[in-house]
Amino acid sequence: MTDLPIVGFVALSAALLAIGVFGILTRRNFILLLIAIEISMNAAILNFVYFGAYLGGTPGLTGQSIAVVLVGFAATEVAVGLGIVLALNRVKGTINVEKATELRF
Amino acid sequence: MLPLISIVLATLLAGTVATFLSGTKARWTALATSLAFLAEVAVLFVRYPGWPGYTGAGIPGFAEGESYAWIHLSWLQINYTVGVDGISLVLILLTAILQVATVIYSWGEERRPSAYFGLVLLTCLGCFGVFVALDILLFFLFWEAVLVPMFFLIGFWGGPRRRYAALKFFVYTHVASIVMLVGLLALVFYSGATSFDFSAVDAAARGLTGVVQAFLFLALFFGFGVKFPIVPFHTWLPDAHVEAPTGASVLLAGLLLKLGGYGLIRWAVEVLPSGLHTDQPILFAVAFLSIVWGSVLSLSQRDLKRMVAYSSINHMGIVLLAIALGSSLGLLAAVLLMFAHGIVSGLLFMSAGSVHHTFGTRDIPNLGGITPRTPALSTMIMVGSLASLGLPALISFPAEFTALLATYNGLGYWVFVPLAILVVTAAFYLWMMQRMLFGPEKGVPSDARDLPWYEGVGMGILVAATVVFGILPALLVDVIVSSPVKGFPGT
Amino acid sequence: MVAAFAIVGLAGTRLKRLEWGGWVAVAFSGAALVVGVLIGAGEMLDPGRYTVVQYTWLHLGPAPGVFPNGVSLVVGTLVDPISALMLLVVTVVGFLVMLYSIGYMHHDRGLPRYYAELSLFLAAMSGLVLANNLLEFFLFWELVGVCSYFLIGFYYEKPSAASAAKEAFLVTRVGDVMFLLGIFLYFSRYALAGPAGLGGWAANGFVFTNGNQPFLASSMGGNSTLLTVAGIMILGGAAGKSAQFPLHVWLPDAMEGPTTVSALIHAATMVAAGVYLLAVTSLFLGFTSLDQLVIVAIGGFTTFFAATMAVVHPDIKRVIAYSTISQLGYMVLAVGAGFAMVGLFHLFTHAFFKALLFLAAGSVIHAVGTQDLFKMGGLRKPMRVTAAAFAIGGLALAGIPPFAGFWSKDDILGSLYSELGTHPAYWPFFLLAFAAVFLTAYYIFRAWFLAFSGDGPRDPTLPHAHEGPWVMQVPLVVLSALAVGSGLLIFWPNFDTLLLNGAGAAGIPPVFGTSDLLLSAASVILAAGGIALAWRLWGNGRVFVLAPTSAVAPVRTLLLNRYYFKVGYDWIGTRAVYTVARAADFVDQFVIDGTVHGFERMFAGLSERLRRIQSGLVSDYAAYVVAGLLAVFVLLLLVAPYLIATVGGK
Amino acid sequence: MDVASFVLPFLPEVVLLAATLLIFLLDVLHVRRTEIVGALAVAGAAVALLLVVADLRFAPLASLATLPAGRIDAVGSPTALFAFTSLGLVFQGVFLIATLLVSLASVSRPSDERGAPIFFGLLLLATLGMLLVTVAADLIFLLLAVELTSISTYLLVAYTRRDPRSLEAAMKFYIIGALSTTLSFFGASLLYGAYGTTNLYAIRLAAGPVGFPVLVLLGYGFLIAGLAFKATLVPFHAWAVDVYDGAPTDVTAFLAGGSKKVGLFAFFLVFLAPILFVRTVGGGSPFTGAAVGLGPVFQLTLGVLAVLTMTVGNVLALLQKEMKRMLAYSSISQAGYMLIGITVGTAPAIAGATLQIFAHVFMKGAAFLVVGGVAALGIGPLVDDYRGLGTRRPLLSVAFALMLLSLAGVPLTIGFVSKFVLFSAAVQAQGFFVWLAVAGLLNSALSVFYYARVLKVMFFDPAPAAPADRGAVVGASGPSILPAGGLGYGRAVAIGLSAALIVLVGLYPQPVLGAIQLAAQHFVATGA
Repeated sequence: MTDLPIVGFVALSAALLAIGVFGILTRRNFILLLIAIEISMNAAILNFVYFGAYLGGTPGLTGQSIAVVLVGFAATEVAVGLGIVLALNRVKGTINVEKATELRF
Repeated sequence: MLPLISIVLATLLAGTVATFLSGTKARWTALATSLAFLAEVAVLFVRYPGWPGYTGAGIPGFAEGESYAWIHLSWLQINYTVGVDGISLVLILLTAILQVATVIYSWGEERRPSAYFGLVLLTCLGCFGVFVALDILLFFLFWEAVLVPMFFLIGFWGGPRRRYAALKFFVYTHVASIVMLVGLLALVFYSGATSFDFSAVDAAARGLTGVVQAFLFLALFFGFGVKFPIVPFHTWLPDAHVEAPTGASVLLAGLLLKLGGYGLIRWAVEVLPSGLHTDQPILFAVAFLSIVWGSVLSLSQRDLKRMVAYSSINHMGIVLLAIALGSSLGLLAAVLLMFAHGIVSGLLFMSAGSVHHTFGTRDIPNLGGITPRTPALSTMIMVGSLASLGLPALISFPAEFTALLATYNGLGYWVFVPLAILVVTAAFYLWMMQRMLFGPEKGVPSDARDLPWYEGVGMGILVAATVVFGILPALLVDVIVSSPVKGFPGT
Repeated sequence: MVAAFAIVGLAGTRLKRLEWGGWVAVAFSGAALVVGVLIGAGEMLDPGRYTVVQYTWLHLGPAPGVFPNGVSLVVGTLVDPISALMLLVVTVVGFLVMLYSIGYMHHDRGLPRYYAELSLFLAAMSGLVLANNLLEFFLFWELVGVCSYFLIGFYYEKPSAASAAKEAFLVTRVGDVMFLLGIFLYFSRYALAGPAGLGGWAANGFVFTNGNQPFLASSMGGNSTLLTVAGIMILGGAAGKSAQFPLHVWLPDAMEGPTTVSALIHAATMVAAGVYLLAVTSLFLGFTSLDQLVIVAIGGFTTFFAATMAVVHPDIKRVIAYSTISQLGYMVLAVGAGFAMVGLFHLFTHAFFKALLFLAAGSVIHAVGTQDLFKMGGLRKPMRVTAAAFAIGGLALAGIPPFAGFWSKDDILGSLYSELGTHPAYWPFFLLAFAAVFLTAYYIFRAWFLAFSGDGPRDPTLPHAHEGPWVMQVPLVVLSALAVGSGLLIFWPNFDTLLLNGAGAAGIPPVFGTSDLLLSAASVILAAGGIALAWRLWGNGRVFVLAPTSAVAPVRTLLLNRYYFKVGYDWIGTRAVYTVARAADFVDQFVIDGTVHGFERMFAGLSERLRRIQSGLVSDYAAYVVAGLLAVFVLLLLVAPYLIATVGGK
Repeated sequence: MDVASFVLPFLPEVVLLAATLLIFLLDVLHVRRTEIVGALAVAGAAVALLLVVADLRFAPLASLATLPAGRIDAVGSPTALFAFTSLGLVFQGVFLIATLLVSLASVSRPSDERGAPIFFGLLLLATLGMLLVTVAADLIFLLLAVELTSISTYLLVAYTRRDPRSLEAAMKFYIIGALSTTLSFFGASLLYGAYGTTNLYAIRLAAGPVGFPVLVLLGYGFLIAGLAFKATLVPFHAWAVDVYDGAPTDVTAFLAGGSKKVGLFAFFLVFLAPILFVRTVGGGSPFTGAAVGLGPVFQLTLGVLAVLTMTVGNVLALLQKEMKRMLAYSSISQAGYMLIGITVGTAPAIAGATLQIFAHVFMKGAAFLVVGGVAALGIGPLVDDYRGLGTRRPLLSVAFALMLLSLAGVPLTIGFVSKFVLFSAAVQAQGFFVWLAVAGLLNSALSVFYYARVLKVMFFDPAPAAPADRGAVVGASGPSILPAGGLGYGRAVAIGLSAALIVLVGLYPQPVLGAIQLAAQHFVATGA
């Protein structure tokens, strides 16, 4: 396992993070933002998987199990996000974050 | 042994609280507290010279010392340590006299008297604390505690631009306090003092190198200097004075400015003598600048109170000069001058306040010939002015004489600068008297009455102090001289 | 004994609230007179006795540097011949003026204030002459100055009086400042550089005496820059008090006060304090030869300079005031030339005849209600006593024998003349002083002729003149007697010894009575010439009118305008100083406060600008997070390692 | 495994969990009265607090040499998920006090029946997360505990579900929070890759990274960014102002007084190790090639963040016209002060920062409670709306003034003591840190401007002509010195308690400071 091309994998997850962050910065639709957050979250999860595999043994298992926990956590997080989306939509009639700038300065 | 200083502090504290709570009876509570305070200070005074065997809990050079653990951490040893020596005792006496006079003078205050008198007492409490504190934190605590009541006194009872003035006062003095605090902390930690006590810091600071001392001294000088105030950090003073109610003005000029002088002596000059030596040129320059600047600006003022305020800058400049000399004669002069200025400026500010109450204006050019209508008030103004310009037999004379002598002793012909400024000082007081008191009557309302009894009594106390200590300055000098001035060669 | 006197004087001030307050003051000053005469007589009969009473007022502790032995300030009295002489002057003139005031001030308001201030003045003046050290001297010096301030401004409703009072205080204050510096210089001189055994001088409080013996200048010896400067400073103080050039401007204006005050303070006593100071200094502390030259120059010049202004003035009191300046110039001249005793002798005689002149003038003013000589005339008929008194005073002033002024003035000129050989630099000032004799005689008799000769007042609206009550006449008579007799004191057998003892022990040339007969004759002739000219121009009701086209007309304008000194000082005092003050005020308000407000605005602007980044748009916030992340990376990976590598750790 | 021995150390957490469950259970049973639910929350928090204090009290804190068995197991272990430290206990106390104050204040608040269980339940749940953070020994566990708090607070902000401002705030909070969470986990994954473990103790004990050295710095960089969100450090702070503003004020009080400290404690746990145990990262400096200690690198970075945070927070607060936003900016600047303690990293500095955090509960948390109460009196949200409050509500105004003065660091207040200890610790550390103290002090001077402005408005400015007091329940006309007038007694008690503590601890800080000091020394001496 130790001969995994770890640098390449980390580069991949870094790219994934960059994509997610780019999405967060550019999207205005709340749902799309949620998706972008999920993408970047997956970059972290992937990292744990790679490193787990790379390290191997007991330390490696830690990473794998963390990855599983994080998948569950990500789901929870998105659920909360969706709840906020729904409430926002009901009150404001839109889920465009550009329309929610009442609080500023 | 009686913990006398704590008893005084407790008296003041109890009195202050009682005053806050006593509604319309506040002036009586305040008066009772003030008189009790004065009596206790008298006891301190009587006991001071040569009270046998008791120099406090191991506080060399101080009497009535008390020390209790306050905050003891592994790296901070902070105590409740108090004590008096000659320097602080004289200033405490000043506090007590001014407090009594101010309370009586303000007898007619109708706007929320309980708060007003409470804040007045609180200010005096803070000043007393500053003068007795021998621990850096305790000192700083009282130092800052003075700001808050003064801020409210100016901001609530003040004149039309009171908010601006209160804010300016607070910000200036607070910024200075912060620099001072950094300086004091650095003093403790760089010297490796074992505790925040004066004695410990004083002893440890001797080990500091000259450069560090000079740097620390500068920081402390700035911190204390703004209170003086030194030019060019003085502009808060005229504004604060002009807007402050009379009582607050009296305390501001009479006591608060003295805190700066006292702090400089106690925590900078005594602790960092070689720092003083290095920074002396800067101090001299600032002192001369303040002396000249304050005096010249007094000339151009139309507002009586503003004029007196600028003259305070001038007088405190002389105090700074005397301190900067770094001789025990200079320190004696500085303390005497502070006492004198406290009493005299108090009198003058009260006069200015009464002028305002009586005539509705303090604008000198708009008034004239008020003497026949208000002889008592005019007399007060005359006594105050003459005392301020250094008439013998009044309190300022021995003080100024000593200061000038000390200046000559230390600086030689440079003494001509403060000497020449004496002429300017005389000029603006005489000009003011000529225009306001003498000449044909002008700007006097038909219903103008002479001083109400309480204002007269309040000023009368100060006049009495001016004369008594002017003729018998030895009462003060002996006390000051009897306390060993720490940190100077040749003493 | 003497201290008690001062207390009596002070206590007197408290009783003045009563209607008969004036009499109380008279009584107290009478008591003072008795004391003064007793002391004076005691010294005369037993010259050379020094009585010292001394208490420590303040002990200031040692001061490293100039005062290593510590500084004590003491108060005490020293009764010696010269202070006894001065005390005599003060008490005699004081008592007479008090008495005179009962009549003269009868109609004025604020009498309690008047008597209180006058009593305080007498007490302070007595303290001044009896002081046994420079500090105490200065203390009373200031006190008499303040009394003078209040008494000049007695009619404070008059703007000119209030202004004159201020001017007097300020101008003398300039002198005081120099005096104080002079004190310091002498202090340090005798604390450090004094011969063995005198190092404790400062510690002893700068007293004039060492034990019961006076410190005398000769025992100090030597010339030094320090001593020269000190002497000049003392001269400055004296010039302020004694209205010497260029600090002379205040004295004529001080005539705004009541005439009694002018007589007592601004003729006989306080203004003489400057001369007394110089005399004391020259005896006890010593002047260098350069100092002496400067003093002679100032005195000689002032003598002539003031006399010229007296020549043209129309105001009776101001003529006498200029005359006072001029006569004080003589005294300064004498002291400067080293003849302190001679100067003091002139002080002594001058006090009486000048007080006499003032009181006589006061009597005139009391009678006719104006001070303008050109409105008066023919007053000798209704006011015989006054006219005679004024004439006696005038003769004394002019230096006609046997009147007092002759003896003392002649002595001055003679003494100076004897020095001319060794000090040729004194020549011009001797000549000026000599010329002033002529002017003096001229102007004082011009005044006499204008007021008293002729048939009647030139201004017919003047009230009918009459002599004052007896309380006013008695002092005139007594002073007239003194104006004649005091000069004769020179023939008192002990008088020589009396004054010699003050000086002789000091090794100062005891020149006294060395008048050259020829010189005396010349000066008397000159004085007589002056009187004759006055008669020619003004006598018998004549009025000499100078043609406006005359060559000397511009000189007259110059003199009437007092050489434009007042204008110049006013310009400095108001225009120049106030311009500087205004400029400073501007700096304060706009530069210093402006800087502070600039900071305030800067922070406010920064706050306003930074506020904009809080756009409310969540994507922006996310962008800040990302930017922050990148910044942290830069800090962690680049900046921090770089700084740590270059600066070398924290 | 003995269940009791596992549960007993977690007694406070268990109590909180039980209370939370009870509240949700009652919700299901339609018992939703504010008083009942609130009382339950108060009771839960109070009992938990008592347990913590009892632990603190009875655990022999005084002795550093012998570590007690039982709850405090300071060394932790390379495999453990939890470590009970005395400093963690102190923080538990701080968090529980915040919760207690907020729930106390909210008990008598007129709130809709539907909202009460959600509010109090979420409050306790968030507190539970906070408590867990303090015992975390594992990075992932730490981050998850932080997330428990975060998610609860997202919902808390939005719990009214109808107020568009609250919802907007929740949206922003959520998006930035989620982004930060992502960054945190990404950083954690890099550290995991570098060290092969996520246990903080193991990382600390490791001789060096097993993987790629640069990963360590990158990983910590991501963690700084992620945790800085919670601690509201500039420039990760922008959400906080809007959220503090938009959230229901009591929630804001909780956010400012409680949950934001979670981020700071996380900083303690994560960053103190590299600072305290100055070790090198292989590979060395890109400039010199020499090995670079991690400690100075972090100290410099955090120092820059601290100064930036203080300054920007203060400068922005200067011109704020809305009370809540001003307090929010002030809150940001206070985080900067606290970060100084972490940057300096000595036991005195940590004690100072801890005291500052402790103090902040009473200053800022309670200040927001006052703002909430004032809003309930019908007074507007602007600073200018507080005109004349000093005359109309003297006691409330004095309490508020005390809090502001304490925030400004005026003596005789707890805020002064904490700053004093903090800055004196920085000065004591000398060198670079003195400048941190100077920056901090200058900033506190700057901050006086806006605090003083509020005081000025409250005490010096005349009250508006038309009484805005219409919402007052008691004493609607004229000055009322009744403390609870219109506020609700719970809030009055909470505010009064805070004000009293501000003064009492300000006067005699020894008991509190002594305990904190021992905890800090303990923390430093044992490495956590």
